[in-house]
Amino acid sequence: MDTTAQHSTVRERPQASTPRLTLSGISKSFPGVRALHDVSLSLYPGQVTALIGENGAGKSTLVKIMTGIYQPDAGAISIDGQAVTLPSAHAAFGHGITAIHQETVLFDDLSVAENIFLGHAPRTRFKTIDWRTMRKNAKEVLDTMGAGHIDADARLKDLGIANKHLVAVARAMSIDARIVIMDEPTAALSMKEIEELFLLIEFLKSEGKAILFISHKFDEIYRIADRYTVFRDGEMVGEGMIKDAGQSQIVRMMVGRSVDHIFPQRQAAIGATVLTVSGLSHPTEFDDIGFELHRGEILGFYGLVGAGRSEVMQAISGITRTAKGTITLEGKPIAPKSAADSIEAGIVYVPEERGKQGVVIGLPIFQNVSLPSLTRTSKSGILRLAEEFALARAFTERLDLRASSLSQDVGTLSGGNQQKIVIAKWLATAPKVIILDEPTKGIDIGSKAAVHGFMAELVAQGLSVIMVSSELPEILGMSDRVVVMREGRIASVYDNKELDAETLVRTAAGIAA
Amino acid sequence: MTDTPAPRHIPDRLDKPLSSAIFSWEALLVVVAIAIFAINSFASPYFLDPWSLSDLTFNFTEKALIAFAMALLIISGEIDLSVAAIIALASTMMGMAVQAGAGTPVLVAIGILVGLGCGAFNGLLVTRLGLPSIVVTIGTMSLFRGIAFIILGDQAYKGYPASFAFFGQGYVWWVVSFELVLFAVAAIIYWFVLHRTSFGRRVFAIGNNSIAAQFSGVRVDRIKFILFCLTGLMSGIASVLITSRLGSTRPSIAQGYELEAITMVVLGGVSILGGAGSILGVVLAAFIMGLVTFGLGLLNVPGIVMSIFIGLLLIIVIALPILWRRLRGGR
Amino acid sequence: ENVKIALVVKSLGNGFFDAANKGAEEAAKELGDVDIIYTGPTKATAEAQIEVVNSLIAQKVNAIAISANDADALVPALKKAMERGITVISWDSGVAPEGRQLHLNPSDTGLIGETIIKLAADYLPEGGDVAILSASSTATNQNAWIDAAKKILPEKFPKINLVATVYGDDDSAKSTDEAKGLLKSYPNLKAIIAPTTVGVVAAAQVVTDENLIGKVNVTGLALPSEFKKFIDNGSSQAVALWNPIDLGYSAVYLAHDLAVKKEEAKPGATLSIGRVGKVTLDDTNSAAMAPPFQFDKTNIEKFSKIY
Amino acid sequence: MKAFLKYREIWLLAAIAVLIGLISTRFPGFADPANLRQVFNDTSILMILALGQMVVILTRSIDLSMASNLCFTGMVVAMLNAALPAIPIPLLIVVALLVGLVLGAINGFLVWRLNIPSIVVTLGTLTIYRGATFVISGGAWVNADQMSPDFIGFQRAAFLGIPVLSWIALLVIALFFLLMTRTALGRSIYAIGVNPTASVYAGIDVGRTKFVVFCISGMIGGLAGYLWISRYVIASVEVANGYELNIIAACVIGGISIAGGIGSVGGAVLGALFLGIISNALPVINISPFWQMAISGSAIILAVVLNARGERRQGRIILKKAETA
Ligand SMILES: Nc1ncnc2c1ncn2[C@@H]1O[C@H](COP(=O)(O)OP(=O)(O)OP(=O)(O)O)[C@@H](O)[C@H]1O
Ligand SMILES: Nc1ncnc2c1ncn2[C@@H]1O[C@H](COP(=O)(O)OP(=O)(O)OP(=O)(O)O)[C@@H](O)[C@H]1O
Ligand SMILES: [Mg+2]
Ligand SMILES: [Mg+2]
Repeated sequence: MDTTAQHSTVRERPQASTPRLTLSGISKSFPGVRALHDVSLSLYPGQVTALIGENGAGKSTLVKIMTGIYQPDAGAISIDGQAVTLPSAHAAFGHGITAIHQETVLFDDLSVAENIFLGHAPRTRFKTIDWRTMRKNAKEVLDTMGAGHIDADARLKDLGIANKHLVAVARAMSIDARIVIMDEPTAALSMKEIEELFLLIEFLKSEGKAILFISHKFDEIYRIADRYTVFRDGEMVGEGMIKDAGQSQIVRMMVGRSVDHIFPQRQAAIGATVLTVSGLSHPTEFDDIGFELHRGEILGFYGLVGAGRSEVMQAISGITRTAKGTITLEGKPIAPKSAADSIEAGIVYVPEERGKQGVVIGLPIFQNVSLPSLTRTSKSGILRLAEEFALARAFTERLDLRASSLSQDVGTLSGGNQQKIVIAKWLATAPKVIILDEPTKGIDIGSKAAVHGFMAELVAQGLSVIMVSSELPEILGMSDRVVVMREGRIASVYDNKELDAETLVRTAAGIAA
Repeated sequence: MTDTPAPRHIPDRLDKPLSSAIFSWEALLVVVAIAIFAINSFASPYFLDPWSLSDLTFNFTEKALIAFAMALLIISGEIDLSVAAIIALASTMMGMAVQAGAGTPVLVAIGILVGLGCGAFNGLLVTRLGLPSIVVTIGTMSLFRGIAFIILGDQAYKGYPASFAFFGQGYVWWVVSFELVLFAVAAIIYWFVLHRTSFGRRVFAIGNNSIAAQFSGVRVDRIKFILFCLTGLMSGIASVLITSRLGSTRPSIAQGYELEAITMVVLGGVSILGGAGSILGVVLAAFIMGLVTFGLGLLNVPGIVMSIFIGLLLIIVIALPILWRRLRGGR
Repeated sequence: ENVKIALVVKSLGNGFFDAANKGAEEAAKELGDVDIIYTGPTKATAEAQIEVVNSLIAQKVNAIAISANDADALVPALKKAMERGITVISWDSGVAPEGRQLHLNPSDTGLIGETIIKLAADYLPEGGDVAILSASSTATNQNAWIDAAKKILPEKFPKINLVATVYGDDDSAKSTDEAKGLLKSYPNLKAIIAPTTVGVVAAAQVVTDENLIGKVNVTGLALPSEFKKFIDNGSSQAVALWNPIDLGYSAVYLAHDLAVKKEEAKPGATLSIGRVGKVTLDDTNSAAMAPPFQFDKTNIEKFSKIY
Repeated sequence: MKAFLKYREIWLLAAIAVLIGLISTRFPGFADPANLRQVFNDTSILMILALGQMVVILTRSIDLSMASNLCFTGMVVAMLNAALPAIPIPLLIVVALLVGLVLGAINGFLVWRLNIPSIVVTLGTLTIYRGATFVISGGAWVNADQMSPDFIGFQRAAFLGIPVLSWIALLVIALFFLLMTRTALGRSIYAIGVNPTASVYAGIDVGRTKFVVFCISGMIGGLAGYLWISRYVIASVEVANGYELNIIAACVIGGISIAGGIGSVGGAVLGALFLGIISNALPVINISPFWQMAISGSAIILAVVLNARGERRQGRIILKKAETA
């Protein structure tokens, strides 16, 4: 597989009407879960097909089947009309299938060039790795993508998240892929990076690649996709050209009912100051952060990815300890030294990295939910299971969790349903201030509405919410005020009444109006 | 807004098929234990004798005491290879105290406190400096025993008071030794702590995902520190027992106990990767190891051949459920 | 009903003890009504040996003859055996008096101490530096011999200068490191005395490798079959040992006589041991079998075929 | 220069230099090239073993059975040599490699096919292989007298003034260097350690790579088996008992992260040298034998603490000001 091949652009561009890849009758079950049942899907060269479905509908499972990581229980796969089997990820590469998976799947301690070429590095005459050519090719691939600013020799861990995404894409392109799959590539990105990604997708389209695009964001789907396929509960329930379908029609297909996602109308009843942060500083991450949060308020935090919002929130909630400055809760200064301290004080932080920081895979759902509230559900250190179940039931049903039982391991839930667990477990601690970091990252439209509705309800009860989000509509639709951060400092604070998207993006990027 | 349908009800538990209970780890261990017991009774006429069975328990009680604490530590994702060295150091300190004329209560206190101190030292290195425990305890393993060597050199301490002999040699009632009683009590305490308290729950949470546990308000470092202290404490107690049983101290005491304790824990179904395990499993594993070594001992099988059986047992017992699942799953 | 006698050794898989077992079987045949159980632990530790003793108690053997890994640690277990009516003797490496009825030393401790120094001194008429490479620092018998050697040194061998005692833990690699260390630290070293088989082989190999044959003499206690090569190549002039076959033979003989109450172990008693002769018990109920026997170029060929 | 200092190996090298310097103050001859050559030769076996262990640790696994493998294979070749002294040594080395390979493959197979954690598998085979040594030998030793002169002499023969043992070590180092930096397998080994999930997605067969890695450590164990036995001229069940921890300690001191993915051939070699120098020097600088264990224990702890400092992640820096500072 040589990387120069991609320069001979559109080599053979078959009729757009003949699919490049066809899946038919695919079924896949996990112990106790039927993830996919008799689904079919076609991808066409030079076209973007959007795969749409609720959390747990089976999208990622299908991706893993297409990339040879899972084997289907039944069904057939064909590429350019030829039946193929994909017994391993390597085999999928061989057929030109490549994917940007939902989870980060790169190698932090390896160089950019290695990340791009791992598994198919150029060889010398003696079959040893040819580092020179590899670096050269890596540069070329990055250049063609317009990502020439990334140093091919840099360690991946030294890159920002957006650049990491670019590396993932570069890897996909280096394989001379004919089929590119992107599973929620935009979930962790903010506007600017999403725009860059879309340019790339256009580029890939022009190269004649068949693209599968998975996202829960309809604006993106309408912008970039040519076709759509909808899954519900592991079954294919509809497909067609995107221009022929309206959003409500698609949503009805995917949820089985109509969901009109309008942000909840709230009567902002903003009260006294609850939390005051001033002069909060960290040697390398942020400097002189100061703001106030009121009772019944939703305070949005906007910024480009990597602006340092999460770091500030983690300092407020005692997880990062090296902060200078003062935090005052209800008039009393607090200095949390751990998450336990801040939870006790009444501030909870709902982290953004679900898999790493949010859920404890290996423990059942109810134990995950009760974990931060254990002091309440236990009596002098002795567990009371009935209380734990009651707590878990109350909060998971509220968020419309899809699970077969509360004793199920959270690891077997889909990404979006795991996110619901994450929100449920911290809400269950009955806090005064709740900090939500990217609360709806990767969750489907129905659940998103549930989360938003729930947030509105919380503030109506007198809680205060800080919501870190990179999603503009969410920021604009939910916040009372918005703090914009740039490079570790507060750039500006806006009242939502005077706000429009453009101002926010400009402030965040540091471009003068 | 959304037209919200009634939320789906999620049951607390699904009724598990009977087969999954039958093929649980503990059940497998019970079967293995019974099988070995039966084989032993057949193979040797001396096995089914109350005093033999009582002697048998001495083969595992001390190691099992350590194994209980080690089980918690391993469930939390850490490990302690220095336990045997802690025994040596604690025993040496007790020996020094005897030399200085200390009585039995003081000796016991010294043994336990030294164990606790060593455990705390491990715990500090691991939690404060964020070092991997397997590496730290390889180091402290040499350090602790090394200190015992520095103190004792080629000498031995003996002359423990007669009352001190009770802990490792005494019987509470008929053939029931003090060690066995202590083993049973410790098993119950550890079972309760691990499976019935919020502390135990947090240990499981840490083992499965320590970062998420930390974000959820679990004081991860504190709990890990406590677990290292507990392991040190149990090693200290084991040191009292073994010193009393041997009636003397040398720096080479309890050599190789760490691997036997860990084998017991793993055989008991505790995941070496952390996050899963039960005390019942460890108890059963302790009995199995005692039964195997004693049974083979009665047949005068050389010790080294016995260790082949233990090694095979370890791998087979762990492989069986995997193979079984694979056969049933058809893959 | 045969008399069951367990011959418990420090660890199985050691040529010395295998030879002792030969002697034990010989005694059993001679005595007629004896079954020998030859056993020992995985590792040469007291704890492991206690497990072995416990299983022997359960088997209701008539006598235990043990070469102990630790003089004190085994006492409680062996006491328990005696309480249950089992005759207990120690041989080779002893147990404290309260843990056994008698102890059969392979030879007189003082004599062994003297012999290991003499082996070196015989080939150093001018005198000079020597060093001791022992087994583990906790080995009872080795330590006793070394103490005896140190005691006798000033009076009998004034020209011999003992510069160091190091421990190789009966581990080839460690013994090799220590032997090399000795040669480096003491350039004038004339002899290395290793009263342990693993150590003596390691030292002789080091001397061979460093081309010091003729300059440094290796000596100590060694089984002829395992050491012949180094007598042959000259890295060692002579080593000594007692006859392990006789030792095993005697241990079983004594254990049998005590078990069937033919003899009684008390200070001053003289007990007969078949073809080996007679021994007399001292105040601690210990007896020495025979003086160490010396092997050199003249006789190693013959003995290496026997043990 | 700064980039240069980033490498852990440089620091380790400096530490070794300081160590040699310190020893020289108490024992002047220590830093002589002749003596250092000898130290290298004395450490060769540990270096070879550490390299074999390194590839295993890099994949987030561990091989506790290496010393037992060494013992078993050593016994096999010693018995072969005793029975059939005519077998030429190179052939015997091939036998050692093959026997080691089989033992390693057993570990690898259990890890790969049954998905049992490697620490459990090798904890089991640690006792099984040593027990098997007892079974095949009946507990008897093979001693110097039974070994052929070639068997003992091979590694001692000098070539260009350097013993064959050292040459073998150099060859193994070179091979591992090639393996780790120039081959796809080497890169896969790193990748698996850095991120196993991502490796699956990148088309690496994680299970099979682990199998291969255990085969490598097995072969190394086998090779070391012959070298060990012919060096110390006794084959017994007790050979290298407990040595697995020395091997791991060498890797750890050499900066190989027990969490996988981080470490280099140079690190493993230097880590082994560091331990080798300590065990070589302690006897010559007149330190009481009873202090040795505590000293090497402290050295390990110290090395880990220092390594951890180097490894501490430099978080990504958001503030511009701090970046330039
Ligand atoms: N390894 C697994 N073991 C058991 N069940 C699984 C596993 N992986 C996925 N599932 C189940 O399969 C179903 C489909 O999951 P999948 O991850 O494909 O959903 P998804 O459509 O990608 O959802 P999301 O939008 O949340 O990412 C879910 O019910 C999930 O719980
Ligand atoms: N260089 C990087 N390497 C790894 N992860 C990164 C990097 N930069 C950003 N990220 C990840 O991207 C996410 C956002 O980064 P960060 O928390 O620093 O900024 P933020 O302003 O809080 O952004 P967000 O609002 O998206 O959380 C986090 O999950 C963070 O771990
Ligand atoms: Mg998904
Ligand atoms: Mg963030």
